[in-house]
Amino acid sequence: GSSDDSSDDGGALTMAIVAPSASDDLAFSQSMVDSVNALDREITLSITDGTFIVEEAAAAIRGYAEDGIDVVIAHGTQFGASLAEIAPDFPDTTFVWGTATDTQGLGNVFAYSPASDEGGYVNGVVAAAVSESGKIGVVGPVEAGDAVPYINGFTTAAEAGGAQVSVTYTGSFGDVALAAEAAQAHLANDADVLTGTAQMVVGAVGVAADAGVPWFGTQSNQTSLAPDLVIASQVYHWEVVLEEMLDLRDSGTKGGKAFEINLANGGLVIEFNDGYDLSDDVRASADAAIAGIIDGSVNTGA
Amino acid sequence: MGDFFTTSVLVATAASAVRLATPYLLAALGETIGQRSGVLNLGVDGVMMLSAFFAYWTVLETGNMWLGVLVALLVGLMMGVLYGVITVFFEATQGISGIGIFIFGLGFSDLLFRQQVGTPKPIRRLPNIDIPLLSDIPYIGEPLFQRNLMTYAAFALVPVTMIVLNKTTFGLNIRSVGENPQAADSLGVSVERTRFSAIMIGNAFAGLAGAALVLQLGIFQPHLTQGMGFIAVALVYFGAWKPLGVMGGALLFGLVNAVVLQWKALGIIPVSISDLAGMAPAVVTIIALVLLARRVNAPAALTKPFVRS
Amino acid sequence: MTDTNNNLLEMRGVTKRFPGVVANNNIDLDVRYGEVHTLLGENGAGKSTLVKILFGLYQADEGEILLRGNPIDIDSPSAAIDSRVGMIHQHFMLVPTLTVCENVALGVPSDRRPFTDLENVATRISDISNEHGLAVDPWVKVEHLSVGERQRVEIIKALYRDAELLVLDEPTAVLTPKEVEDLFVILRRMADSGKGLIFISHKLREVMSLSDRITVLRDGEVVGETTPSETNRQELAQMMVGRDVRLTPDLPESKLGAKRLELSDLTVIGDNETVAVNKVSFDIHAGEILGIAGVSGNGQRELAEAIAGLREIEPGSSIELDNSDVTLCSTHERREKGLGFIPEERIPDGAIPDFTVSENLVLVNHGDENFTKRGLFSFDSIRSHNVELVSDFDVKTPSIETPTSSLSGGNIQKVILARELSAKPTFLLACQPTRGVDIGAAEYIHNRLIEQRDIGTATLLISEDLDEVIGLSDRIAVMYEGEIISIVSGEDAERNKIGLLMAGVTD
Amino acid sequence: MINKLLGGLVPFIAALAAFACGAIMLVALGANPFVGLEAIFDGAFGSGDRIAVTAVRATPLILVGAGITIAFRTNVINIGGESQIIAGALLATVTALALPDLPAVVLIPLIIVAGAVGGGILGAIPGALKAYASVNEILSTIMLNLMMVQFMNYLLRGPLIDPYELQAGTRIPQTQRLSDNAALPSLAGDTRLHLGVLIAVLAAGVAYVILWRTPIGFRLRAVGHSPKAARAAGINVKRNITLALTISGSLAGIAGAILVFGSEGQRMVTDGSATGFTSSAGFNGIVAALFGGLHPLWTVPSAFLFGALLTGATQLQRVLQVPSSLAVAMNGLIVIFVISSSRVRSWLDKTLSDSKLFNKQDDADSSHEEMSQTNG
Ligand SMILES: Nc1ncnc2c1ncn2[C@@H]1O[C@H](COP(=O)(O)OP(=O)(O)OP(=O)(O)O)[C@@H](O)[C@H]1O
Ligand SMILES: Nc1ncnc2c1ncn2[C@@H]1O[C@H](COP(=O)(O)OP(=O)(O)OP(=O)(O)O)[C@@H](O)[C@H]1O
Ligand SMILES: [Mg+2]
Ligand SMILES: [Mg+2]
Repeated sequence: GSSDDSSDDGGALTMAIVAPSASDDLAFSQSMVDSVNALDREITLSITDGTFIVEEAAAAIRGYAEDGIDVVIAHGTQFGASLAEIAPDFPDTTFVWGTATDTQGLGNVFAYSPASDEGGYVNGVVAAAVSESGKIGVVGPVEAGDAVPYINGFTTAAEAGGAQVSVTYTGSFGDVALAAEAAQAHLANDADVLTGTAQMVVGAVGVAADAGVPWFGTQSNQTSLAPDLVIASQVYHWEVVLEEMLDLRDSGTKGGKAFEINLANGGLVIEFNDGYDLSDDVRASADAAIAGIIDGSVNTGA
Repeated sequence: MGDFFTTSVLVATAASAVRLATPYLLAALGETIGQRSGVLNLGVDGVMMLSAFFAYWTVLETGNMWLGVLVALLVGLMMGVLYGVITVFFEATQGISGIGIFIFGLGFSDLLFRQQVGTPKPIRRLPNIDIPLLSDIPYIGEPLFQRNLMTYAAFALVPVTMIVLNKTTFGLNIRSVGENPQAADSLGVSVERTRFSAIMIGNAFAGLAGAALVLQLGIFQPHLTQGMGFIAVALVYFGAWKPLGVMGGALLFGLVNAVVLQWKALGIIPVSISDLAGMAPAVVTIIALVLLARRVNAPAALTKPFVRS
Repeated sequence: MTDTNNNLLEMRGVTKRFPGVVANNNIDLDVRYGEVHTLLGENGAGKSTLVKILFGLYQADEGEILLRGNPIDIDSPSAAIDSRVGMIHQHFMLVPTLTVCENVALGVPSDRRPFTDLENVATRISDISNEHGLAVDPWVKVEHLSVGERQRVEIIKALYRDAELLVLDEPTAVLTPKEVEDLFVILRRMADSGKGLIFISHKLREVMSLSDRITVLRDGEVVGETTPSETNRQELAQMMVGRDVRLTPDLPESKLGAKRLELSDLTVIGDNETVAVNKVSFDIHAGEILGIAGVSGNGQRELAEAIAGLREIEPGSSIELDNSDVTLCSTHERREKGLGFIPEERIPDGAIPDFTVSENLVLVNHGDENFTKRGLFSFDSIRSHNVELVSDFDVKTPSIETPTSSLSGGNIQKVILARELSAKPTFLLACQPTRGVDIGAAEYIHNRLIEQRDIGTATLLISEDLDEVIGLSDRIAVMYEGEIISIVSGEDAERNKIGLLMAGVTD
Repeated sequence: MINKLLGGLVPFIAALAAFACGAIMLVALGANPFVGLEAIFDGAFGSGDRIAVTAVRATPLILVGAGITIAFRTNVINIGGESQIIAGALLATVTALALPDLPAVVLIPLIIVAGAVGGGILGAIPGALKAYASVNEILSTIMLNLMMVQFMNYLLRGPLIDPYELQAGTRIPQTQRLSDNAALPSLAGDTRLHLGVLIAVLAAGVAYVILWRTPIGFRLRAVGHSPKAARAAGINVKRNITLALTISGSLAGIAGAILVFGSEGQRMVTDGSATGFTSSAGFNGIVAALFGGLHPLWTVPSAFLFGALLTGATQLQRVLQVPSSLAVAMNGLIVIFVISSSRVRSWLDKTLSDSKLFNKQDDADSSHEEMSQTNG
């Protein structure tokens, strides 16, 4: 596709995503691409992915704005500082930035964030219930972004369920080998349920699959990585809040508002894997947790 | 700390060390052969990435792991031809052409992955194969003799490399062109042919390293190696250009990595200093080298293109 | 014997050009079975070029080569080896980290392919050793061998390949007199067994004693052919250089001045952790040349390095320059205190081949005030200084910006000499100052050293050329196993007596 | 004359060949290669702003490259650019955090010096290890690269993290916004062209002067060509080896400072990977230096070329939706082709002059011999 025809009058809305990892990473970046594609509008989309270097992302964001793209999604918390410099230069462009809980006071920036602790909590409830050894391993990338609330929510629920949770941050979003080995380390410590977040967990899922240990996913539906062993994935449906932003934009508001996706507004969905035979009462406790979170009776601890 | 010194955890850590060491060992052994012939190849990381991708893709398409290994080997050989032409026939500066190969491998493997695969799909991982009797030995049986075939191959290649280097005429030629190509040339040893073959073998090993890595992981991602190839080059220096030394270096590096991960999992290393702990493998490697204080000399002709004069 | 059929080798009308020089111009050379044929000529006369063509390292531009009467095309060293031509190069072609066996086996197909067959090789080496008197342990690494032993390995390599024509390019340049003697016995025996030898050397004494025939080259052309019985050293020297040459310098009466160098109890540990220099004490005064005679390997190298500050010395030793203790000083500081140093090896110690002549001329004193202005080089003053030096010291070079590597050995030596003497040293440490240098240049260097002595420099001359030591020294110290076992005055020195002392015979 | 011309063209032909390969890849990806190459060119030079961005991208390459020329000329291989960049950036960042209120005229020189010191330390360590403990510098610099990334991650996630990140719970590994007094001022109006670019070019000039016009550089080069001869001449070889890596590291360290204080966000930020902060400038700088023939001044245009490729690649992805890894692959190909071309050039020189096509006729015979020798 091409985004050259970025004229405002008539035609499709032009949107662009600048994302740190590959757009089909089964994780963070893919969640946004899938969401934009799920929008119920005619959209011309352009993607610049793999821009884990912040300065490179900044150049891409600026480039899209210069090209006259209507909505530029800066899909990475770390792009915020650059966005603060760029957004004021392009008042007619709407920038969408996340994950972030505020817009840095910028009038043409919408912010979005996932309440990833909610899905973490639900996953944790199920994890504690299926664990026999009572030990659960978590493989995290670096202690940042939505990984932290996810892991916190997960830990809260799992520990409430009587399990012992051990968290390893490998120190890298990209090091698949290290993530795999971190999962092995958990297994060596008798963990019999694993979860993890960020794109490097694909390595850890493989280890879980080989060991026959259940896995919980987040960000995207990771069932395809281990069709027999992924119990559930917390999936981000950004389209819920993107739709709202675009409506606001249509009505003349270019930004200035922060959105959250959560279980209540349908932006977060726990997708259970039909291929995994989860007992009905465990499934029921998960549904109870979801309901509790939605009505506010459950505290995820994040 | 007590949790760490239990048999099962120690054994698991040792097993993890051996697993982590496997790709390093393969790549570093190959680099050793190349360097002994006087050719520095800084492009190992690039070759590993390309071969890892092709191995992955082959397995993804055919489901045949050994075909994947074969393809990785061929990719390694092809990169060897490329590198050989550049450094031996075009007499290009080795340091930079190696970096060229690295950058090419980095970009091209990423590009191919995006085009041909995109979303990471898991492939079968190498199964562990127990060696009868040996695998039942307490403590060392599991880490050493319940491993996958690529690991066995890597460690088996250590004595093979030693024999080739030290006991065969080909090895004699390799060592002589690495030390004094003029002398070898004056005796009718073809410096070009010897170096070219050494490069081919070295790159083939790097190809196997890529295959071992990806088949142990069962998944591919852009920049899968995360600089492993460079560490492999460093391990050649650490091992003083000797296969056994290189093996020691790879195991040490793997072990420190494994211990750190294990300690993180056990909470011995708190999350707040998890990054500092990540420095450990490199620190230990340097300290070990300073303490050993070996004054070993590199092959005298290393990095020097041969020009008959 | 003049029958062409007796010629093992004939080179006819061989011409080889390099950019800017004709290294060989229409050269004819023949070598008979069973003779030692010497090539003689100044540095750069084209000797090495000619034999490299024979060994396939260069290709002649014109001319032809006949071996055993048949024209032959030698396009690579392996072709030469196949034609049973062997070569001992000016610089050893050995792999130091390999054993003797491995060095010999290199490039020869093994019977146990793909494995090497070193036991067999060792047996054959022993056979060759016995037959030709070339004692060497096949299992030791070459890096642990002395220079003489390495030479033997080179000869064994050639014999192992069944060489019938053996080329030796300056084989004696790095040998001790004793080693030269041994080598000549071996070479003679080889010639007597019917092989043909081409021998290159600058040392006329050796040439006279070994050769059957002598061909003299000058500027790439043959200027004459003779035999030792028809000529003498003086005449040979003249043929080579084209003018009269003084073979032994005139040494005028010395005027002794103040003490410049004093060594007390100097003890130095060598590379192999043994005592290389043992409690050596002597002093040298201004206007004096002290020569060290000794078979190489008796501590001369370590002595020189210790004095130059390149090697640590043991506690209790001391070195004084001009009455100030320099024991703890770096080389740089010693040089600032008046040390001049001509290292034993031109390359790699004395000069940097990749540097220009100009850069090598200021290698030591590039930081001098008159060469820099506010921290930056002032190239004008450097250039004028160097132009002067090049003309003073008669360095043959196209320009001072020429890379030093393209100069002949003798001229590189002159560059080093010019550099070291221009700093006006009060004490000069001269190691092997004329090694590998032709007799014309050697004469020049000797005169320079004497000139320096006469203006008050104290000189320590370390040389393996006994003629040089005897001819130049006011006093001669004989070094044996790390100790100075005798110091005799230059006038009393007798070649034979010093030869005995060098062998450790003191009575 | 014609030989010279042809010879000089060879690197360009090599670069063109690499671009041709890039075009083939574009076709394979189903994109129009001409549009693609145009996008690269447009992205790199399309407007004043873009040229400025290209120059900014080239800046760390110039600095690292200039340092590489010094190290390589001393015959030490510095693969530690990455760690030196990081160290320089960290020390400069800490300086700006500690003294935010100093006026720009004081603070900017100070952060540059801090960068130089930080990088210098990371150069001095492998230098001293090589000189005094015989630890090979390839090994130590590679290991230091690994270590510094982790150390940076530790600092940016712990002691140096923006307090706001902790408060908000987002925990991006980044510092707070650094003092505006330390921001590198723009050189040309609104463009990104900032003082750092000028500093880099000046630094390349200084490297040139050091190497070729001063006794310091003379000694470094002497040590590089022949440590033995240098030692005998009284030059302290160990100290000079350490010095070479220190200078080289300092220049990389300055690049680190410039990466922080010339950035859009005016803060130090990473993603936790090795290249997240440096953009691999520690490696690409080596390429730029060698591409420039290890001459500090030629490093400048050479770095600019690679900078252009990097900026152009971003545009390529935007316009054609082709992964930017294509540009990375092309980058590698350019290095490979150009590095191989010097041999081709000398071969060309030789065959052309031997064949005397442009000289006298009567020597034609001998030329055939020579040609076949060169080939064989
Ligand atoms: N490879 C080369 N390239 C250019 N010129 C060369 C080359 N080899 C030799 N020459 C030149 O050819 C001439 C003859 O050199 P050659 O080495 O044959 O002299 P030589 O007689 O062996 O001198 P010496 O006694 O110093 O060893 C010299 O002028 C030398 O500079
Ligand atoms: N060959 C030289 N020519 C001119 N100046 C030099 C030379 N070598 C060193 N210098 C200068 O002299 C100073 C001291 O140099 P150098 O380190 O070589 O000697 P040193 O200090 O005595 O050594 P050491 O510390 O080993 O005792 C240096 O700052 C350098 O600038
Ligand atoms: Mg010669
Ligand atoms: Mg001192």
